[in-house]
Amino acid sequence: MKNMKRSVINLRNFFLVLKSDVRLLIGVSILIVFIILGFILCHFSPYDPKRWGQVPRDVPPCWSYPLGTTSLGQDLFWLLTFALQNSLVLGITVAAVSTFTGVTLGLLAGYRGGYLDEITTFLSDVFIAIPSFPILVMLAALFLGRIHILMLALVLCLFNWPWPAKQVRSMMLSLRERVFIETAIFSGFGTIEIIFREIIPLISPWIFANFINTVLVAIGAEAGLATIGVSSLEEITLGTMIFWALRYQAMFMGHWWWIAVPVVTIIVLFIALFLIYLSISEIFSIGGFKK
Amino acid sequence: MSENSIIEVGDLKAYYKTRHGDVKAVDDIGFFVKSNEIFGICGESGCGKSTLIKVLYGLIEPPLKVLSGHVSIDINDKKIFLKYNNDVNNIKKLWWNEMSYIPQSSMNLLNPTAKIEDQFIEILRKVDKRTTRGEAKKIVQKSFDALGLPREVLSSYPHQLSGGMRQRVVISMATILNPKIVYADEPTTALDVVVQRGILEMMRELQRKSNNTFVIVTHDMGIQYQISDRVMVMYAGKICEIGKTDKIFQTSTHPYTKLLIESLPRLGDKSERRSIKGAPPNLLAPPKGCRFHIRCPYATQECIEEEPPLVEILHEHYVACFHPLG
Amino acid sequence: MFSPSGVASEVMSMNYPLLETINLTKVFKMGGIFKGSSFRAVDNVNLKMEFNEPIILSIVGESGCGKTTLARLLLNVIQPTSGIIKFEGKEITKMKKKSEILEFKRKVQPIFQNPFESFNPLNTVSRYLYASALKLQIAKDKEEAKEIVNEALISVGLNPEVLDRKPHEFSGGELQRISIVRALIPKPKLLITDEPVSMLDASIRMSVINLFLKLKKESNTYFIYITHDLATAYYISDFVAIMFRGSIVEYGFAHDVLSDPLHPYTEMLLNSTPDISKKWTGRVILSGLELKEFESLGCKFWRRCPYASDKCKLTRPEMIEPKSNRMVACFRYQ
Amino acid sequence: MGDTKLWGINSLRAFVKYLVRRIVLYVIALWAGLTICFFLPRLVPIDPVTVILSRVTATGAFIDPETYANMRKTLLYLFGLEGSIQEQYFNFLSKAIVGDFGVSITVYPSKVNDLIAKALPWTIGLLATMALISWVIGNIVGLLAGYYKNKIMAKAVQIFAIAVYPIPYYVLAIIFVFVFCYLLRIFPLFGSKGVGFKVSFSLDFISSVIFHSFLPALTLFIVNLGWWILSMRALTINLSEEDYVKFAEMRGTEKKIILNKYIFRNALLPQITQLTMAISTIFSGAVLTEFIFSYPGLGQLLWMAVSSSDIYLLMGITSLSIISVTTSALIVDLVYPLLDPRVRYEERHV
Repeated sequence: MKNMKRSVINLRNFFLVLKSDVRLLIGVSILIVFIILGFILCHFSPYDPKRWGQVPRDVPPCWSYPLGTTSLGQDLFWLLTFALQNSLVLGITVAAVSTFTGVTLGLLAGYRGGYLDEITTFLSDVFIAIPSFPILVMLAALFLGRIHILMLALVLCLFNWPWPAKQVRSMMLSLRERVFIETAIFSGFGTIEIIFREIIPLISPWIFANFINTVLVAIGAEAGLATIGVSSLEEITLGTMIFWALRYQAMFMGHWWWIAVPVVTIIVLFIALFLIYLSISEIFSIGGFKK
Repeated sequence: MSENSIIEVGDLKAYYKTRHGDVKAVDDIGFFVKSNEIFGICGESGCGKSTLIKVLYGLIEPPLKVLSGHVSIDINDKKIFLKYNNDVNNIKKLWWNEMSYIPQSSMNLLNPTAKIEDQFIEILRKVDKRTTRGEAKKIVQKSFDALGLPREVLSSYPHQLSGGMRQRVVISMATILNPKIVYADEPTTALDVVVQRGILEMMRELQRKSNNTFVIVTHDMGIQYQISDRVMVMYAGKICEIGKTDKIFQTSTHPYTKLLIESLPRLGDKSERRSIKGAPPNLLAPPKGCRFHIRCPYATQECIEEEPPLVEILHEHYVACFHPLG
Repeated sequence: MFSPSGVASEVMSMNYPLLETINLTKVFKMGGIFKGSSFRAVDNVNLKMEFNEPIILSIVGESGCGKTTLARLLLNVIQPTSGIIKFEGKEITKMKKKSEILEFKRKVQPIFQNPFESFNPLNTVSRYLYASALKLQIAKDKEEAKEIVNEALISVGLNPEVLDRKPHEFSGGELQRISIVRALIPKPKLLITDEPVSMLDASIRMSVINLFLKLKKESNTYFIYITHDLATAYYISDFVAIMFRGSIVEYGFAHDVLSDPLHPYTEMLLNSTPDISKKWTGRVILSGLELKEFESLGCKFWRRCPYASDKCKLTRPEMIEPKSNRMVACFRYQ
Repeated sequence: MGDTKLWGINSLRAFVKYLVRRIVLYVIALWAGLTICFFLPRLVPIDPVTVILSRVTATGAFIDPETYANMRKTLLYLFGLEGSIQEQYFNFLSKAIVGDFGVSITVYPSKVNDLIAKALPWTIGLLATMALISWVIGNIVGLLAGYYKNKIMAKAVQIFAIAVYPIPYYVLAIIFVFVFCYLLRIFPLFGSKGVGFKVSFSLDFISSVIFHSFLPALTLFIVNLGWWILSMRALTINLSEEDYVKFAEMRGTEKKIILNKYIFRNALLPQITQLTMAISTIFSGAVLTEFIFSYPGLGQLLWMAVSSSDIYLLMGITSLSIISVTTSALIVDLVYPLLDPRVRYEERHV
């Protein structure tokens, strides 16, 4: 009861919750900074960050190049804004598509039952049991580091829908048995109205938390692939920034800033996302979390 | 106060500190419990009865706060006098050896991953660390036999037991060390009627055998009628009436008690029963004067302005009312 | 009480009982790791409510006797494993047309045990009250709905201001009254109430019970009152059915059953009720074998029955009528 | 007690059903994984036979057409590319089950199994030890941090766990390389064995292995630790609110006993389930960590396969990963019911 009272997401409540939870406040602020960097500031880039030799090589952080430059003559600051944009777009796309698919399937399976339920449950169990990473590596490797980023997103979606499907299904099953659903039925509401107005609002905090977690997982997976050189290396992402830095031995040539920029960004971004995830889960007392 | 009292409470004030202010759950009350009796505390939800025995047992956790009060507990002719603000931790020394607590029956009071016998052994070792498994088992078996519980329960895990059996196990846990005082907070709520009767009878038998004191809190007037020797009726954080059970149910003198008992339907009697009009007050801001005056048909100006004190109107019959009913 | 559709159906269904169940059975399968085991929550239940004058039928039983499952079956929110439920002569599980389902919801309404669980905590109660007026086509437009809702609120002593509140802003008693108001808006023929007062305080319990009696008299509403409390059942009901482990073991006029029980289980229940008019005498035998009672071949009560014979262990007793208007499932009366 | 057995049989039957369902799931997941493994490379237009033959002709040696055709035939056989796609598929499956993944392209004609067999002990040694150690320590620390959640130390632990857990393995690995190998120069950067060491049971060898695998182990340990602390802490906090813990506290039970018998024991089972779910993540994390530290395990091998497009090696490693992850998850799931009294003991209801 007490928890359910609080599980209304609307703007006013959101700000109230934001004020009351320091972790959420920190997480959201960091995320907003990154979103500004990646989606607004990048449009002000004086040069195409993909092109080499636009700026002097190997300059450590200074006034004119706040984050330094690479051995290829790229400005790390502007490079980072583009990397953030691509990584966030990838993460958000994967999270949106797989959360949407998973939630829809879970709702249908939980409400309708029958064969649809059996199939969804079984498929999601199978997909959860198959380790995704080796398959991702193999697929990406076959494309010799030129896999299209959309293709990568698609495959990541394939491995990220089962979890929300499974969870939403079981939440649906227990909510369906709740007495207030019967009140709604006998007040004359139809199935669609009941799902959208009675059930989804109650599971929306979970959906949101899962969305945030999937953003984290997707960005992390791409960066992992990039680290061993099998992502789409021509695109600028946080992962490919690490790859090129490693490839050009940035660390051992003393160009520590080149590797530090993407590494620190990934850490801060992930901690921010995780803080949001954790505090939402705790505020709405959603048990258990996963990597 | 009475000569053979085992618990004497005075000036007890226990509030819940909340964002909206203090919930005055127990507000300046005093009473005594005699040794060798079943003392019932009843009242509607939110009248402070559960808070009261939590405080008596020393379970005081935020937001609950005891503002004032003292209790003296008379165990084996040793008087222990405690002031709540300072000596709460001294109460804890009495836990389970001298006084125990039976919480509201729930399917979940026993450790799911330990056998029942191990949970008993743990309690017995609390008193004497050197108790061997064999000795402990013998003691528990003896007490199970006396209570008529099957011995095979001991080698079971809680999930193998029915709800009623679990609560019986809990009660035997609370009495295995032979404490002088046993508190019970709604010990049979959520159990079936037949099981409820069995458990209540088991508690009464235990009390009669060992001559200790049971303090039983329950909202169910029927249960109080069946098993308590004396009853205390509470309303909105205050005591209305204390007296012998039969007396209270036959000729209650406080209007609240009277109206409450009159409202209860009885088997074999179809005459009209009426609820007391209105609802219990909000304990964040209880009314001045008698807390029942808003719902009381006999209220006068005096009741609105002044708080009636708890007085002994007959031998061992206490009432807090300016206009006690004959 | 003037509703054209109500009159029409009344005329049409005079030959039928209002509500009838025939061999109604519901089997639940256990989930989790114990997938595969199952138990009969409702076992071969036959009930009949005649369409003469309004009555209150109490279904009395302990927790786990299947009374809530029975209520949910009668409300058509879960499907029976086998058996038939007829409301006004129509099988409710076979209703497919939207108009039929709508008609059913207008005539049969539920009231649940815990008012705080009866409403979605995120929404104001007005959502359900207005919907009951508009979606069930009682009111033509919002204006009329508002009128109906306000009127209904006032009739149970509530201020229409409460409409904008959310469930947690009410006390239990108030919210239960809201849930009764909601059920009354379509002016139903039959109210199925599942332990409607067990969560309420003793001092206000009777106001709800008396409201039911008033509705029965003034609005010709039939009631199924499901409870574990024999005293309120005695007070309110015309007929009583005693339910034990999924089956009905005794049925008859409330006064007859509760003052002169035939079935040993009814007797035991009566003796165990903490009634304030009579002190307990003797002792009860407790078994710990409750769950196994669902699986008995013979009478489900034989393990605890003082009169049990070998026959009881092996054969399930049928409902018989040893006296007029009395039904009991026990071999002692054959 | 004639029919108490009824429940026993019922729950036993249910338990068998659970086992069957779990094993069927295992077989299907395995099959699906291997099938993906088989078909993915065939969707990409790279012909391994041509790659090898072109490598041979590139050396300038003259090969007469007949030899060339023979070589081609042999290679087709070795790579399992003979016959129709169905034949190839069944051939692949039947070989994969016994652990035969064909021949490597890069280090032709080494068998993929041999390469994997050399790398695997390193990975398993590192991964299994670290997964277990961090699980044990994380559970203990998490338990204490959860039970004494208001103490300063507990809060510090919580902040540490929150900060560490979301960091990907490879990122932490990079940081460690930077700090220990570049800044402090304490640890070597390449390989687990010093150059010239041969596998033996000498003290030198063992100390060298420990020395070289210290950083990868530390990486795995720390990231996993964060995760186990967080989930154990959350579990502990939830369990502390359980009625049976509250009831034990009301009895004046010693804290030590409450922590051990009431909370830890009951938290262990869900933590074991968590372990099943984490195996896959830990595995991929370990592979990436090995790659960063040039540790001679599967990670290194995988990188070799990736950088030289050695499809067969890649397929071998992927298949093996799928087999080992699904199998270890299966084992944990099968052991789990044996640890839970609610499953181990039949329903009795007395």
